[in-house]
Amino acid sequence: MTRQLRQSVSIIIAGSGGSGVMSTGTMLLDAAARAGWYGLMTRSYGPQIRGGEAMAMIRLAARPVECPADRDDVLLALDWRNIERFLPEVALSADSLIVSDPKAGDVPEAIEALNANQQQIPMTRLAKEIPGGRTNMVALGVLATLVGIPPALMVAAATQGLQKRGSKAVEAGLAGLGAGLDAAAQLPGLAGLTPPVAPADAGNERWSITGNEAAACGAVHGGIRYAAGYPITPATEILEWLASALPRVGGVLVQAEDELASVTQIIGASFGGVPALTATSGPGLALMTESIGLAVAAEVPIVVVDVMRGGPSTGIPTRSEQTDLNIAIHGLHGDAPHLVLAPLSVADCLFTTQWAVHLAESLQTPAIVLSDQFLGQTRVIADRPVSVEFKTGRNTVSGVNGEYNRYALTDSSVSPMAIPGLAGGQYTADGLEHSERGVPSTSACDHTAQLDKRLGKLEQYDYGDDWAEIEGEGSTAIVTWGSTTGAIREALEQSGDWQSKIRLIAIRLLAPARPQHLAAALEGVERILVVEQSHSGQFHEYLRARYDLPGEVKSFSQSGGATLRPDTLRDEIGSWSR
Amino acid sequence: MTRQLRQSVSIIIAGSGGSGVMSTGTMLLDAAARAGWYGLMTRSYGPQIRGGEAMAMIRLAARPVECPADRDDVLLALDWRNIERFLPEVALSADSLIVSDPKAGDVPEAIEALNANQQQIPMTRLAKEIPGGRTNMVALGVLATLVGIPPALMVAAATQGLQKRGSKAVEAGLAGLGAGLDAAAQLPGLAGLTPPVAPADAGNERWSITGNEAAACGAVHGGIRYAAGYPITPATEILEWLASALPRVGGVLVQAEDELASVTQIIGASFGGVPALTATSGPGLALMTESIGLAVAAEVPIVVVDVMRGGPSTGIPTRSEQTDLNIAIHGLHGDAPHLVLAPLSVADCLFTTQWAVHLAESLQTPAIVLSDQFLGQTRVIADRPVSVEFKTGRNTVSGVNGEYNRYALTDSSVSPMAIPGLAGGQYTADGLEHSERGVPSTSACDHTAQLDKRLGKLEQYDYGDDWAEIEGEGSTAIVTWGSTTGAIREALEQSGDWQSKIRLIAIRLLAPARPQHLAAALEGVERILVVEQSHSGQFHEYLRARYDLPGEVKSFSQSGGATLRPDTLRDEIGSWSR
Amino acid sequence: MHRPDDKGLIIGSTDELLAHAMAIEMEAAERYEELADQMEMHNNPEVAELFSKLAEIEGKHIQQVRDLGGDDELSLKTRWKYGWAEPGVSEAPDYEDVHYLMQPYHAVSLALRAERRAVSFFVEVGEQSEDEEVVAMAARLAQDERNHVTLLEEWLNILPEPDEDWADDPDPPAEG
Amino acid sequence: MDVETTQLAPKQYKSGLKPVWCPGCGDFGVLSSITRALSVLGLRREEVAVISGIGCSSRIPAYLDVYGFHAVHGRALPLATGLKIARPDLTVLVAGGDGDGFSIGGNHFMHACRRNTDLTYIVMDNQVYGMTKGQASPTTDPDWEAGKLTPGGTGINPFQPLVIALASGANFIARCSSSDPNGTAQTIVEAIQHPGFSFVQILSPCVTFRPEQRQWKNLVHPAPVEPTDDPARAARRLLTDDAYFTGVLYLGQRAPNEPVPKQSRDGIAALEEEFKVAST
Amino acid sequence: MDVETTQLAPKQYKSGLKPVWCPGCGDFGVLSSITRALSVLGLRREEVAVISGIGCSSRIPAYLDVYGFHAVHGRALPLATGLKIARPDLTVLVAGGDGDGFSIGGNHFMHACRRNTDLTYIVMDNQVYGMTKGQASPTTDPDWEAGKLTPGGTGINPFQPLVIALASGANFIARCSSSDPNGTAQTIVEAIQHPGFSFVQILSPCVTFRPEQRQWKNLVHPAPVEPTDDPARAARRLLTDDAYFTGVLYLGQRAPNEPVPKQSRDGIAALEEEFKVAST
Ligand SMILES: Cc1ncc(C[n+]2csc(CCOP(=O)(O)OP(=O)(O)O)c2C)c(N)n1
Ligand SMILES: Cc1ncc(C[n+]2csc(CCOP(=O)(O)OP(=O)(O)O)c2C)c(N)n1
Ligand code: SF4
Ligand code: SF4
Ligand SMILES: [Mg+2]
Ligand SMILES: [Mg+2]
Repeated sequence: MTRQLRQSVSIIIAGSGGSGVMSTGTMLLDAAARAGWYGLMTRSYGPQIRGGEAMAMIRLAARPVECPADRDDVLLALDWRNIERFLPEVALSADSLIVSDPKAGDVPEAIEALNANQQQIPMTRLAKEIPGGRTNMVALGVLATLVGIPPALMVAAATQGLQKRGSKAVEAGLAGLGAGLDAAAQLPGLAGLTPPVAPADAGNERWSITGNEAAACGAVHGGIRYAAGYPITPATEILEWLASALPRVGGVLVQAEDELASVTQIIGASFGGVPALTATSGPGLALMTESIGLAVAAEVPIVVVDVMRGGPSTGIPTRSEQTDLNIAIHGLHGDAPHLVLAPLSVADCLFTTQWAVHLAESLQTPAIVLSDQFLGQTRVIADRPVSVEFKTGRNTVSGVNGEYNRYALTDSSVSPMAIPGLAGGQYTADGLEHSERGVPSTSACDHTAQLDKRLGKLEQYDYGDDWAEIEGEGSTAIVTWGSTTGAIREALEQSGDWQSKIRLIAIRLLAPARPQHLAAALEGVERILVVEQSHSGQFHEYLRARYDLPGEVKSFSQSGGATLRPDTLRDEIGSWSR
Repeated sequence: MTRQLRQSVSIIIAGSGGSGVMSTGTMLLDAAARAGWYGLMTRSYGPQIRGGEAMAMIRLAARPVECPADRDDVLLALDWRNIERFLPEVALSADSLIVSDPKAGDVPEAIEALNANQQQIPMTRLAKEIPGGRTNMVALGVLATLVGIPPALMVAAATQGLQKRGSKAVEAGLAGLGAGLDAAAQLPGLAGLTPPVAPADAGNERWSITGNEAAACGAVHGGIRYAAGYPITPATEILEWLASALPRVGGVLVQAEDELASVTQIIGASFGGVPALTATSGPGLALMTESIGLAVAAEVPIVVVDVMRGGPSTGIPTRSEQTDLNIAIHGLHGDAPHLVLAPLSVADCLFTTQWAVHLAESLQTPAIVLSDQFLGQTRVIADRPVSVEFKTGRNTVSGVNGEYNRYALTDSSVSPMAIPGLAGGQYTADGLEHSERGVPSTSACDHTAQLDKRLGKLEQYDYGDDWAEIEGEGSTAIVTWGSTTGAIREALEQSGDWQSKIRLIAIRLLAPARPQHLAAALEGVERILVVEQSHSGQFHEYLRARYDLPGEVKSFSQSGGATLRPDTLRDEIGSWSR
Repeated sequence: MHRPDDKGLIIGSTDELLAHAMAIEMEAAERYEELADQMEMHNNPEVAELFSKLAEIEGKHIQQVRDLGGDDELSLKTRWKYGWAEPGVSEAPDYEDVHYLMQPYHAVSLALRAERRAVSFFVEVGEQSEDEEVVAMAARLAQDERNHVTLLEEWLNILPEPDEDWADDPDPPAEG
Repeated sequence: MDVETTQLAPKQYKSGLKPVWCPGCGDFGVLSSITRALSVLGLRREEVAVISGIGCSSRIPAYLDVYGFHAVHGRALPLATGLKIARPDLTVLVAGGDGDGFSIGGNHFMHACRRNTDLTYIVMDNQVYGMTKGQASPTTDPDWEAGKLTPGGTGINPFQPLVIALASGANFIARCSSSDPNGTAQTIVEAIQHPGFSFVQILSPCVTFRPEQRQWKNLVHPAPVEPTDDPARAARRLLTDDAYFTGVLYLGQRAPNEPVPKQSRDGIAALEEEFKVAST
Repeated sequence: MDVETTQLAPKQYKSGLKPVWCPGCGDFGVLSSITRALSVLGLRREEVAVISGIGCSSRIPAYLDVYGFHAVHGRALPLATGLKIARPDLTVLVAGGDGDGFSIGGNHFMHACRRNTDLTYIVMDNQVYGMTKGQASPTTDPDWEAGKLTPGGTGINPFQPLVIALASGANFIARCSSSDPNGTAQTIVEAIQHPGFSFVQILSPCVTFRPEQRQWKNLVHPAPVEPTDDPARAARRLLTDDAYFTGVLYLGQRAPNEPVPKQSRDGIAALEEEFKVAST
């Protein structure tokens, strides 16, 4: 089998509940990771809680990838049940390879219509021939061969993947895998993957991690030792990871009765000197805004991670969307300046969350981290994510002589904080407007002074270069934020000289706005494409409100549902008439 | 006593709890109203619930007034206790008249420093001479004389004001009043008020009403028959008025356990076909946003009146501020288009609330009405407020043949609504994304279609001319919203030819934005002053985000605490170098 | 019942009795100070001043009892055990009995009532005790309290009686 | 009560939409009980409304061919309260899960019991958050270790729904099991008929995250005694409850709170009188 | 307990800020009780935190010279829970009103009782919303007609704080009267000393909006019996309660929920192991 090699391969595994779609995908990803490849895996489900149709999308590549590919190369169907549900989400074409089982029945019309290369492998029959054999393990073997994963690594990954099911399952699984590896020989040559640039063991550590895990890990790096939360899709995994991780480092997670309680619990913990965090999604964030405002007014650092999903209201809990930007920035009543940050890739969830903790602690204010379902639930194989040692942190008082003014006006507008236990530091944190001493006040003077202070500390702070990631140059700029960054980056990388013609500005620090920094980054730019995943163009509006955007400005915004792929962006830019 | 007459007189009455500051002010206002004058009264209190220092500011005029005057003409102090607390709020000058009681002790330094005309009247002594006499009634007599209120009308107003305290109190009160009327003779001639242009009985009805009462009354006019609420300053009076008014017109108000419950109660009532409303302030609005989003997604009309106060968090509950604009427009998670309106004067609270009900019902979406503490709690004597008969209302289904699609895509994007009880109209209202039929859907197609629909119905609607009030012409425009309109209007009226040089655009319909309408209104404008009462310039940012503002744009924003007076605006405009 | 040591009013020694006496005076002194603060905050300087004066007087009484041999430490312990709600014990006016519009007349009446309670307390102690020293000391303390009563009665006599509607506030409460 | 034959069959109260629930889920039984109860009561579909929050169980309105509202998590009760007070002519049912009703919605539960509006509240209690994949709920036992946010168990007292309902003033309190759709239907009929706020806890297994609950059907047993109208007696019973007895526990006598909008007596003009400046 | 004299006097726990409360308000007595209790316990000011929501009563932290948090309406309990779990070394008191605690905060009340964190919760119950000028609260009698949002009375069952506390699992339940600052102080001392969640309802008159409550001091009387640790017995007592008896009603034996952060066992590196791709 001679084959042409390719940089990236994208595989769809589909099937109904119980067919093992996800575990097949996971083992494939793991094997590829062991081989030194990068990759990612996303999942999609039907509406059923159990037994519904499911789809895993695995993309493997020789270099890091952060979004789905333009096109999906392979569809392996374990069965055809409700496959039409997923078709709007996938990008199959005449160039794709469709692998199915003759037992699954007729290939659906929509698939036939692709005119793609269709191959059938009797996976179920092959599995049946093995005691305890499972169709999905045969499928895994087929895919491993297609991709070009060294069989030994595939075996190792499968062994580990099946371990918790017992030795019998491992045995049967490996037999099925073997059958699949063999059966794949019948397939026409598919272009396998180029060998990885640097294998995993070459000293540069690789991680297999989801954005939710990365955010949780970043939180711990940032110093979070108290978490409270109420489960909600797609944020729950952050809480789950912290629930078992925190006790191992001297912390704790408390499951609260609702989001009103989780956010106030963390305010209490942080008031007590323990950095604290909660994670939620849109509906939960909506319930938290009153108390986030309390943290603004009382100047208590907290971090709220919002893993966004389709809105409004309950919306589409399992789909990604960037539409909580408005509520995150503007959702508090009164003038309530605070921090809003967004990770720019799955792995970046770690750094951005860690930085958010650092900034919240340093500035004694709430930080909202806007992740989304795509970032949160996508598993990537990536280089070990960056995490930074910050030297400073919360400015606390170590001793008090005389009167202690909790809300003292200082040069940095940050007032040193007394932590309960410190003699002489007693004060009352208050959401009522107050004097420097912390005494309730209705005076316009105190009001203005404290409003200035709370805004000033955010405006004056030196955020360094991390406020955005800026790449490329040229007179066209693409300005984006959060998870759409990955697809844009890839679109630019893949398009000849675009990197020298087009700059990418991906904003990590959304609030406070950094107009001067953006102005500098836009130096020489004549036209701007604003890219986001929303229906109303929230980001575009926010940019208009807070920044001066030179030249021609175009907004590309698309509501959630399907994930942005690089070619959509390429088309968009390509079609922008000069 | 010869006196020069003036268009408007502004009187401050101050004193500590029990001295009768507020009732004095109220009777004075009432008497002036009977005489055919216009006027307004605002109140300010110390932090104590009872027995604290209090101040009433009464402004009387021969034409309608909607804001405090540039300067306060008279300060009548029943005592001097904690008077300093109020000085930042008042505008006394060397031209003011200070009336006090020798028994109250030394005139405070800050008052002395004014170099104003100081007069002492032994009000307490005069009162003591009357059995059951009260100082404040003597003071009332003094003020009536100063202003030039016909004694008979003053007596009538006082009689009514004292009625509920019994006939003895009336008798003593009138005696005190008489003593005051006489004692005022000793005072130097203060310029009294010009006689009213048209007296109250000339057929044009006058009302004495607060903005909160007007909003409640407008709600009933709009068709509200169900209200639910949880008390909060400064919105409670809306609920209180409705609690006793609604049952008289076949409706009901239910006191809920919290704001989460009040907003969902009204969603339930409205789903049942009964137009429904709640009223709250910032902290309560923050708790309501999740469910307001539900009303957006499920397309249930509701009205939420937010009487804004100083923020963030608990902030300054008794002071006015325009800082819930952000949360009102952007505070819902996901893309959740809805209506936001703001009354432009105390009396306009009636029309704007009524219109809000009409729009919410017509468009099957939530409407947030942004009133504020100044509008809500200021009592005005005004011409009978406008209220309009709207011919249309909620588009309901009267009979169903075959399948009923609750969320059908229609030309107007408004789908006729089945009200429970209608056979064949059964459907499930849902906050999950759904198909036209109302069935939960994760399809990107349905999502986009419903997002388009929910936005489209708001964008397509013809709001007519009420979206803003536009006055004057010229190349300078002042753009504002809500309660700051009054002071600007007066600033323009009083300044010679400004009305021909400067246009005022006061926006009543804040969301959806009407960019084309504003563009038309700004035709020929070269510079724009954006005026609002906030620290961060929320309105200015919103305008930037959603509108194209031609020419030079300047933002005048001042946080809550002191009410905007016309001269501040005049100075601001005057100082804008050409 | 929060009677001292749950023993009713049977007091075994003069030390103990003095401790009670001091505890009672301490309670009263502190209460008057607090009430004075309240009145000051609520713009009633006249009554504030009067309460301050009463606090001062109670302070002097504490000293007098101390001079008789009262022990601070013991008094504090004794004081802690009191349930002041019990009728007939406290010499301090109740929190509920003040009003922001109250007049000196009311303040003195309140104090008078409290002092009379103290008199009857010591009388009762004397009646119930079998220890002669205690009986004698109780009599002496009762006499002291009677003197206070007399003094207050004199004050009251010269103060004008308030009008019927003294508590009338024509204005509504403020809000927060 | 007797079943009239002119009325709709239980099936006719179903919308035809197929439930997303896991096969084996107790909620299927509850759905069937509700349709039976509606049928027995002979209610017209358009005069019934079923209100829910969010959760597996809260999906139920969509499966019924009556008016429904699938609201937000935890707020079904106040929404239903608004509907019922505004539209006293409707039969309003509220249905949802233990997380929805007792965790995020706990306050509304207490206050709905107090308020005693004529609603029937059905909680499908599976002692877990099904929809979010298996976290502990308020009714979860303290030592259940599989909850992903509470490794090692919650360690805290389970919420006692019937006790709280009683303490808060619910007017009708019952426990049922989804394994007995007919018995449950009968109880729902009584709950709907009883005036005021009726609370029905239904043990409804989550076979996916609490597979051990499949055993519930072997544990439940009818209450050994008749319903009482004495709160003290009811309290005593509940405190010796083994958590598995089913049946009606308490039948209160309080009149429902019905601030029924009266026929309009005044026009709006009458309301406006108070604003008019007296012309003297 | 015995009073040691080396400790701070009650007054030394006051901040010196003058309360905004109306003279006559019961909250003055409560403030004084808290300072006495802290003094008797000999607690250092810096090791005490008092957390409140919003309301007249919730203003109390500012009047104390301890750490305080005047939070938002209804959320004092979860805030205090976070503080106490994060900082088990502190003595954490929660204080507020009946509206704050039982209306908007009712859910947290139930769940705090269940969770049994070692907090002492003091509710100054005046059966009214004082701060917002006199609306009915959950504990208001149904026939109180002066409530401005409920003309004609609420018509609904008052909320029974002690019953709900018991039903939800509070570990210490008591009622006091602000008219007896010393007795109340003694109860607060016991409440603080008792492990787990302690609930103290204090009848604290609102002289401005409920002037009739000045009479409470003549109505309250000590409970005729000793505290019990049997919930059933406590429940029976409460159901025959005249609402005016004071004293400790219930002393539970449940161990407090203390997910005390353990000493760090692992470094972060150990947590990261799971992410590393196996190098085969
Ligand atoms: C405000 C909010 N928080 C959290 C969620 C996520 N959520 C959806 S259902 C659910 C719990 C469901 O549990 P339960 O009510 O017991 O229903 P079940 O699925 O067990 O039937 C949660 C936490 C949400 N939708 N909204
Ligand atoms: C979210 C929110 N809703 C409403 C209010 C208004 N509010 C302030 S205090 C209060 C009630 C106070 O009653 P209670 O807790 O009994 O305290 P009291 O004043 O009687 O001591 C209310 C409704 C608020 N501050 N925040
Ligand atoms: S997850 Fe549990 S509750 Fe949800 S449908 Fe499945 S079995 Fe039922
Ligand atoms: S209004 Fe009532 S609760 Fe508030 S301070 Fe006054 S008396 Fe106390
Ligand atoms: Mg459940
Ligand atoms: Mg209260």
